[in-house]
Amino acid sequence: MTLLLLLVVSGCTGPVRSSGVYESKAANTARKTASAVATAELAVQAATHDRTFGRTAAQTLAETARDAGDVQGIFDSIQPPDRRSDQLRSQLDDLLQPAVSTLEDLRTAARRGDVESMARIAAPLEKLAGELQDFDEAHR
Amino acid sequence: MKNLVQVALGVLTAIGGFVDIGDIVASTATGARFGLALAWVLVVGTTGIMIFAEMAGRVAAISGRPVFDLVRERLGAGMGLANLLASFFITLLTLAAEIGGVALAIELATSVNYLLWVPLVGIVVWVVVWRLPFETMDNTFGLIGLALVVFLFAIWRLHPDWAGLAHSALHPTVPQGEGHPTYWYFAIALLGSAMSPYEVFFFSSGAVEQRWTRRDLIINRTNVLIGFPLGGLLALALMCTAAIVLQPQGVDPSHLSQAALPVSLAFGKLGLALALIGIFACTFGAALETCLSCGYTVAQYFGWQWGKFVKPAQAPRFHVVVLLSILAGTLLVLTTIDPIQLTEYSIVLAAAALPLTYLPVLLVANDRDYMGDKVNSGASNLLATVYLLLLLVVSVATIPLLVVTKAGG
Amino acid sequence: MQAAGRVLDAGLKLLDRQLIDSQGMLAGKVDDLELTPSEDDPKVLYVTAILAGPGALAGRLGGRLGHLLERVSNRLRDTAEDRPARVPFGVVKRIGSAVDLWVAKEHLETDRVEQWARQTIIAKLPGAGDAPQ
Amino acid sequence: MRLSELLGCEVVDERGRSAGKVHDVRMVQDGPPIGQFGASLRLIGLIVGRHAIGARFGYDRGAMKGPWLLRQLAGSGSRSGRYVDWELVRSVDPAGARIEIAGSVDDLSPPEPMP
Repeated sequence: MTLLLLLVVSGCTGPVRSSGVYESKAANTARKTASAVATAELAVQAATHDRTFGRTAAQTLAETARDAGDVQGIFDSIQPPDRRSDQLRSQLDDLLQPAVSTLEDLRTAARRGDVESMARIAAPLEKLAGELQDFDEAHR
Repeated sequence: MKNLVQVALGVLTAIGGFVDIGDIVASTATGARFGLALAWVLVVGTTGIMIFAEMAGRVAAISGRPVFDLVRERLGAGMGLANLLASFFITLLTLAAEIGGVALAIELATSVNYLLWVPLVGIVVWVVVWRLPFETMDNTFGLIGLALVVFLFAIWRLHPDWAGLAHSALHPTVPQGEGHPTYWYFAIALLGSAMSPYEVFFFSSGAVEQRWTRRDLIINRTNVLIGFPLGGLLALALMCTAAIVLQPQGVDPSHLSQAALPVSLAFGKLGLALALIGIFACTFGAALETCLSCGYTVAQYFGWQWGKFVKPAQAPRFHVVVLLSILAGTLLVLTTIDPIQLTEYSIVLAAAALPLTYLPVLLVANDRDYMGDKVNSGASNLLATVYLLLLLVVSVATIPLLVVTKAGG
Repeated sequence: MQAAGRVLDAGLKLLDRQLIDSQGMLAGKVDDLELTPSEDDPKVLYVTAILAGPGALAGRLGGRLGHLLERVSNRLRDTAEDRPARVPFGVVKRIGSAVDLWVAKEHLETDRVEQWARQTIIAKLPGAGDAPQ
Repeated sequence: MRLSELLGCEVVDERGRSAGKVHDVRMVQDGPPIGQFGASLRLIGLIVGRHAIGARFGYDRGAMKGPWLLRQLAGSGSRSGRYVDWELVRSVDPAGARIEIAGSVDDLSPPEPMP
């Protein structure tokens, strides 16, 4: 019985029929990606002000990169049911792609302990986070 | 009068011992998502565990009977066994979550994958339980766990909008864009994290382990009346720092690293070190409490000799159950199930199962044959009954909410 | 010795009560009672023993939980007989909120599984015999 | 015979009317001496009635203080119990979980509460 429950609760992704459901999944994806981006910003802020340990920053940034990658993977696996959803998908992908690649670059820099370049790499994150949050609010 | 050191030690241990991985995850997630709109649940939960633990401690001190011995006597063998299976499963789930929590804390300090630490954590937990005397074990990790007080100081250091915080706490409203079911699901998770049943199994068995008598009721009362609220304050501090730093940024925490961010921003490396040590000590201490509670519940139901106050050879089946529980908990984490997700399920199921063990303790605390003049006072009976009804409502609402909100997803 | 002529409800006062041996050690629970007819009048039943251990409990619970316990206890028990372990009622000293016994539990049949667990697992671990600090 | 085989048996009178299930068994200590215990316990009667949560919770004894709500919920169950003297029992069929007694269900009175 509990196994059945865990399956239901884990929100397995099946085909999506209505564009409404697709839209809410897109909003949810944006929200989760924004959360990972915001976490990365805080971690970089701590690292550049020497307020965290190198290993802790590396671990935090590794997690944000993995989270953003997973969320994008799940979203891309959902077939958009109609033309309007196609448009939504490409609009969101324009945000997800740079976010994921920036977080991956940050992870690499953090693992090397290269704090200086982390600040530079993280520069676009603030704008991205804002756009992702706007997307989430617009389509929730 | 028990000497002051004993009383003080009990209080400090109760503070450190109150917080575990469930409190850390629930308080941080709630603070980041709802600000302080659910702070009132921490007050309700802390009061609830105070009532439950005080009764269980008093019953154990006066009648020498720990919780699961009473569960079988008052509910009968059949209901008692069903109760045992449910409570044991949930305590085992919590044990696995605590072992996972310890490994995550080490991973956060070393950036080495937590799965590598899990077997080591399991072994060290067993060695500590097997070798260290009860009081040394309980006090050590409870005291180190006080390092979490850094979260309390971080609130001041982060210069929050005090008025805003107070308003959000005193006028709880569901934030725009959040569903009511999700709000109530988080409320139940928070209540389950504050009122963890294993803490009562451990607290009442600990009273027998330490051979409490009438004279120790003072310690029972101070531990509960001073230690638990301050423990609840630590959980509130975790919620506040998340509300101050994580909520405005839209961070929805699902890792320990996010919970530690506010402290490292406030106090830098020293603060982060204290937070990591505190998290490690609390989750490790809770792992000890949960694996022992697995042993206590089973041994007390079947009537086997149990406890660390006797030689291990004199309580073999108790120690076999503790050993197997640690093994099972460790293997469960090694299945790579996310420890944070595991924690969320353990605290929600704990909330649902609370009435099962709360009821028998309430009954015996009213029985003059067992308690003599130390039965519940009229006032405590009224409050205890209100909580029984609350817990029944919670246990009915838990599973539906779990499904509707996809575990708060 | 108990006050002769005393009346008690066995289900409430005996069943599921903790057995405590002469050394104060916990020796299992009263899982069931053995009733034996008297020789001269088979209708009259006397309590002749306490039945303790998963075997006895399994019989009493029945249903899924009972069978689960039955399988566990049969595998654990190392003797051939399938009847549950007995504590002769003669060793009962006092019936209070728990049941005190005149003898140490090592002398009772119900201690077999405890000894098995001690020898095969616990005794092999370092420090098993050390006194509690 | 085991005590558990009596518990839960349906008690039926001469006309087949049921008095409910056995949920406890009354004993008196006046049998032949047994070991160091003294006189052995002799079975003298059955406590029969709807499932008595009250008795198990302890509410049929005077020693329970409260809480009020639980006393009300549990209290009602226990008073409806009936006492069947062992002399009335005609036959005991543990396998069929059925006990037949002489006389009628209506003649049975509630058990006196134990100290």
